[in-house]
Amino acid sequence: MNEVLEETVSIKFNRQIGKDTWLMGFRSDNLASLAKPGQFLMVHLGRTTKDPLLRRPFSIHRIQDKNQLMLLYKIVGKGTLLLSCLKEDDSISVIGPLGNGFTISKPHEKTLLIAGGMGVAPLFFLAQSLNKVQKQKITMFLGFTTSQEVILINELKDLNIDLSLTTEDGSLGITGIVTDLLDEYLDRELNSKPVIYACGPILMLKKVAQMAIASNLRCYVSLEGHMACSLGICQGCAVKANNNKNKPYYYVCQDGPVFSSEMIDWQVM
Amino acid sequence: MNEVLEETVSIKFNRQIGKDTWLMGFRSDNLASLAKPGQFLMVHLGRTTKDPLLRRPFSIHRIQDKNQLMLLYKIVGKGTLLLSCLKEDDSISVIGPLGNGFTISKPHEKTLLIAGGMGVAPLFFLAQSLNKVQKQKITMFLGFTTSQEVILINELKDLNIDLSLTTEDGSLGITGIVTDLLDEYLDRELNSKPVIYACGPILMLKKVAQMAIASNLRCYVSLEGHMACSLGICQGCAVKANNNKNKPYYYVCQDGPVFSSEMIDWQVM
Amino acid sequence: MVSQPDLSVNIGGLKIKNPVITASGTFGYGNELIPFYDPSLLGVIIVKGLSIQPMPGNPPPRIIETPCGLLNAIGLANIGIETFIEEKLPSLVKIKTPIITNIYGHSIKEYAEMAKRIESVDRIAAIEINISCPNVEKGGMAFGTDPDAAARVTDQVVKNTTKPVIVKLTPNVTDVSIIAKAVESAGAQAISVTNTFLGMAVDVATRQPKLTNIIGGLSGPAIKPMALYLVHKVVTNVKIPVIGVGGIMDYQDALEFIIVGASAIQVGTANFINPKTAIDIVRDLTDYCLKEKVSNINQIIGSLKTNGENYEKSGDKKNK
Amino acid sequence: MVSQPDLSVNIGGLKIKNPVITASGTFGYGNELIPFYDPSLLGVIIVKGLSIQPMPGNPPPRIIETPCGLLNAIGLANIGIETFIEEKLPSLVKIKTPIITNIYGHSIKEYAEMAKRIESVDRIAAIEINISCPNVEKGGMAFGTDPDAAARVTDQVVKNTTKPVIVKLTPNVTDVSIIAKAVESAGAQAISVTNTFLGMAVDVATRQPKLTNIIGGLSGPAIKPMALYLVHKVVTNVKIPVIGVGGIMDYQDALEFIIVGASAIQVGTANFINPKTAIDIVRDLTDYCLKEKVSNINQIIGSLKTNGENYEKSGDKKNK
Ligand SMILES: Cc1cc2nc3c(=O)[nH]c(=O)nc-3n(C[C@H](O)[C@H](O)[C@H](O)COP(=O)(O)OP(=O)(O)OC[C@H]3O[C@@H](n4cnc5c(N)ncnc54)[C@H](O)[C@@H]3O)c2cc1C
Ligand SMILES: Cc1cc2nc3c(=O)[nH]c(=O)nc-3n(C[C@H](O)[C@H](O)[C@H](O)COP(=O)(O)OP(=O)(O)OC[C@H]3O[C@@H](n4cnc5c(N)ncnc54)[C@H](O)[C@@H]3O)c2cc1C
Ligand SMILES: Cc1cc2nc3c(=O)[nH]c(=O)nc-3n(C[C@H](O)[C@H](O)[C@H](O)COP(=O)(O)O)c2cc1C
Ligand SMILES: Cc1cc2nc3c(=O)[nH]c(=O)nc-3n(C[C@H](O)[C@H](O)[C@H](O)COP(=O)(O)O)c2cc1C
Ligand code: FES
Ligand code: FES
Repeated sequence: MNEVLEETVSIKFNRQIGKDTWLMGFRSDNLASLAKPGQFLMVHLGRTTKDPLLRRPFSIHRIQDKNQLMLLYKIVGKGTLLLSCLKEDDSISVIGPLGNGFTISKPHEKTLLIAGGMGVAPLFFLAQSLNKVQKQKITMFLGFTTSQEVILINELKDLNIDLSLTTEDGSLGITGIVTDLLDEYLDRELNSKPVIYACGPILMLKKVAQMAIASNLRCYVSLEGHMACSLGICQGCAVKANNNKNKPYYYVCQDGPVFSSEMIDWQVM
Repeated sequence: MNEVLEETVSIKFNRQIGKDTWLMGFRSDNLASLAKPGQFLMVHLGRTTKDPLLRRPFSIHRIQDKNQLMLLYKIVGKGTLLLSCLKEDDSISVIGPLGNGFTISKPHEKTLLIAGGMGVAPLFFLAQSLNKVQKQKITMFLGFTTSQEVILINELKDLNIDLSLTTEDGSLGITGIVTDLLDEYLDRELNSKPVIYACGPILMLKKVAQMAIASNLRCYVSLEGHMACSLGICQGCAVKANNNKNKPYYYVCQDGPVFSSEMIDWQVM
Repeated sequence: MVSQPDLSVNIGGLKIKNPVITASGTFGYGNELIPFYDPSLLGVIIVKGLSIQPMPGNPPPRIIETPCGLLNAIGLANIGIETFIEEKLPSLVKIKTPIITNIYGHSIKEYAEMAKRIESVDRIAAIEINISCPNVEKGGMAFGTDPDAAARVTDQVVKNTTKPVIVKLTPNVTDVSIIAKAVESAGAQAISVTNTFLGMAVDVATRQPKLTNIIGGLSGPAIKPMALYLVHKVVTNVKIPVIGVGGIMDYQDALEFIIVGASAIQVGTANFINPKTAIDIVRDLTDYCLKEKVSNINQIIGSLKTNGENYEKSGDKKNK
Repeated sequence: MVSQPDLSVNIGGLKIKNPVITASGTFGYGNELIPFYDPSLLGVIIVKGLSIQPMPGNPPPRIIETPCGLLNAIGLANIGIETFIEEKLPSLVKIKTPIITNIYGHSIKEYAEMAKRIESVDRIAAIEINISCPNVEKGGMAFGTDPDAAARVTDQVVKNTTKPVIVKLTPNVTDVSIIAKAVESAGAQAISVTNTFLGMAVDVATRQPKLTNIIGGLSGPAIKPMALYLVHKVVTNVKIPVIGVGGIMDYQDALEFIIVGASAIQVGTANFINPKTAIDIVRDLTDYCLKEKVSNINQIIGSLKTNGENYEKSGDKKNK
């Protein structure tokens, strides 16, 4: 097992950057030095209350200035609402870094990052890291429902990424969903044999994975799961394994959150 | 039943003024115009959480500038801890004004206010009001455990009150408990037949009430009780009545929180 | 203009304009919350549990907060059925909502006597029988935990009234469906699920129970998952309508119970926290139906889907 | 210097250095929390419930958060007793804390077989029998809700082992003391109270149960008042030591159970929220004893005062 810490950190900033979307930063030398792209943290919100009860998982979104970690999150329920109420100097307890993280492609490989909505959170950190090792420009497809949700465009451009954007309502970028871009790309550039990294809604991931499997491409998807412990203890975050007799279920917190696309039984998803 | 409102108010300030003791202010024309000394508000703390579940009762501590209400509170548990985390412009829902409030003495009557610890909260508002009608100077006995807890001395002096202070450890004022002062006072000035108003820990109130009964003095005590509804519905906040066949229990939220000392069965307290 | 959805449901013969009911013991004698809204907007008001004789209740403390829960040992403090009818009921004349009395007896005979007394009172629309109060030492507990006793109480009340009889079950049993079926067979027209769960709390500093009564009944959001499970179990075992109670704080909680198969819901502890809860739920259910294009709330009752199937196929018929 | 208080207690013959135990299913196979502290500091480690054959568990979602509660339908996913003994147990060699296996069988025969298998394993100090798992359709539920079945399981396990046998009860019964007395008579040396409460949750948007298994077991702070009541009821009805479990988050929660009469406590769901909970409780209980001048924790067990009386007079004897 990798090294895991519990640390109380003091929030440096916590600000809204898009529709219901917030960016939070804090410093931690230990976590920053251990963290790999695709790993996540468990954040404890209930210092003064037992509701919400459980910690909430958030991907490590970015590491900056050596020791500043950032979380990118969307308000979807009471935990994330409480998180958005925290202000500079408030402290939170985090556990991490957790999970396996992405397998980094080789320097000569073509890499394609596909993010749906908040899926961009871990892929940003991945892009930061890939940039350091990759010879070819990274390609990224980014999909949102509508222009108000679109975030991080400038920051991603600063990373010198080949970026394409879709919105479902066409209010910004190409009209459609992010997998449309993949369709097109595979028609055009299948021969480049890209390594695909994807994070986003489960149905998007299913589509990406199935396309990758059909095209015989290496593809890593970052999954979510309902987590209690995040340490492989509770067996709550199960996801059905594809044809693995020894292990009918993987656990997202330990075996994942990143899975190679053929590991998962996509039928039941 | 008196008029009762539910209102969401925006906090103007919320600051620590003594050991674990906080003062919070907000504006409400409606509540300020309805409120009487001795009444209280039910404050809802859990906008984003269900724990704490119930509203918490706080006396109306002061009314200033026509429409500014203040609460004075001590951190004793999770609700008051959460309350102290609120900042300017945060909003809370309050219900009130609740309860009967103090019966104001007649202009010529001598009044004696006895506060133990947070008991000073409603007595401050009472002193403000009595000052407007009383011909004689108000006397107030104020007791705390230790000097660090002592608060509001200057504000009370500004009200031109005849003030005596005790601390149990003698770190400020007279060494002892506040009822010692009453003992002495009754020895000295029983003939002035003061009307006594008391608020504080239950054992202090019991002592004050029993002394008042023994000396045949009018005495009003403000009690606490575990409250759920604050509207006479749940029958949770019961307090044993003294010799009342029709009503074995009074309800602090409706029949009180202020009771004339002979109404209560002090034996079971 | 969109037409308003039909929220009316039928509770064992009593047709009510919407499925939102205030739970016994959490809404006083019917008009205490008038400062906050017009109770005429509610589906039903169930008043504080009544006994033949007034009852003083337990010594304080009677209530304690627990994590997301409320532990109470009120001890059925009430003014007695006679005083209620004579002094409280007349003041409810302006409220255009059916009143249901919740009754509690120390013996089967007392239940029967109360039913008889209520029979002559037009203003009372139905009777809810509390066979589940955990706070009173004698009797109460026994009736609700034993199918025969529960059936006998039900039978005696049904025999002494023409009004619909609702039996309110206790959750503190091994198999709630056995009790449910027993009271259904005995003639109950509807079932309320659930009363409070037995609980306790200790003051560590004094090493004394926090409630003078030692044991209390737990209500509030903490019990919602358990109440929902019990409703699920009862609706799949009886044909009469079921009223869901337990931890309902908003319209989404209410919908969970309705989807599982409750024909109506009761709001209890939530009345203490936000006095407008019940009326907010009526408004929000209306909005929900409009948004989801549900013209009649009966379409949602028992619409729980399991493995793509409509689980509670019989949900709809219960309200016809 | 002040001498350290004696926190050791005796659980049915097993003497342990302190009364803090990690609950089955919430501490993995024993060493998962090593990044956070040395498990040797714990009183006992109870490992994940084991069956004869490995079990895959239920399809996800398996866990859902409810107000102050956790609803789980893991479905007893486990690697099986054999793999545990061969692959996991050896890695616990450095941990200086007794290991207890929690066992679950589909039949009485399976329970007996597991007891036999464990008998030969020195490293396992005692057996906790799970007769209460609410998540597995067949068998499990029945044993824990029926006194005869519970007694038969206990009897068969006791007959096949010389190790102390602890029976873990289900709360989903009308009268827990009947089951407790039955397993005591059948030879159980201690009783754990309680396993999870049956519960359910519905996704209003999809109208589907939130758990694929539909029904789950509720744990966490929400259940604490109920668990405490059940412990109270059991300690007043049996003579063997009782282990309190349910919603314990800190040393004050632990003390509530101990004051009521629990000789030890288990930490479950709290391990997920603050992985150091159990060890914090050990530290805080020590500090509490020092502050309150309690030289031996047995002085607190069953020290509940009701009406000025020491309620559980027999509390002390249980640990001698
Ligand atoms: C490994 C991992 C990494 C994640 N990274 C991020 C991130 O970087 N940014 C971000 O915004 N979100 C991320 N999430 C999702 C995030 O954890 C949930 O949005 C959050 O826990 C919701 O908490 P809440 O209290 O606000 O919502 P709740 O009130 O708990 O739930 C609101 C809704 O969200 C659903 N939900 C709750 N928890 C989860 C979950 N774990 N997985 C899927 N659905 C859930 C509920 O079913 C419900 O529909 C991640 C999840 C995982 C498992
Ligand atoms: C009419 C009335 C007026 C009050 N006015 C004030 C005031 O002006 N300033 C102030 O600081 N406090 C006041 N109180 C007390 C205040 O309501 C409690 O301190 C507060 O509710 C505690 O909440 P908590 O969540 O912080 O503590 P909890 O965690 O709920 O409890 C902490 C401790 O306080 C005790 N406690 C909790 N609620 C009450 C209660 N209602 N009565 C007595 N003990 C209780 C608990 O038993 C426990 O020991 C008043 C109480 C009443 C009934
Ligand atoms: C303070 C209080 C008093 C209650 N009194 C009664 C009663 O008199 N009769 C009854 O049948 N139920 C009574 N109940 C139970 C409620 O009607 C309801 O069944 C229970 O509280 C669960 O619902 P809730 O979680 O919404 O509160 C009472 C509950 C509370 C909290
Ligand atoms: C995820 C999870 C898995 C559990 N697995 C088991 C188990 O295998 N065997 C068992 O006897 N109890 C099991 N339990 C029950 C706990 O051991 C404990 O009795 C219960 O959770 C109540 O305690 P708590 O509120 O502290 O969690 C499990 C509980 C949880 C939350
Ligand atoms: S969250 Fe507990 S095993 Fe993954
Ligand atoms: S708090 Fe409900 S009656 Fe007083």
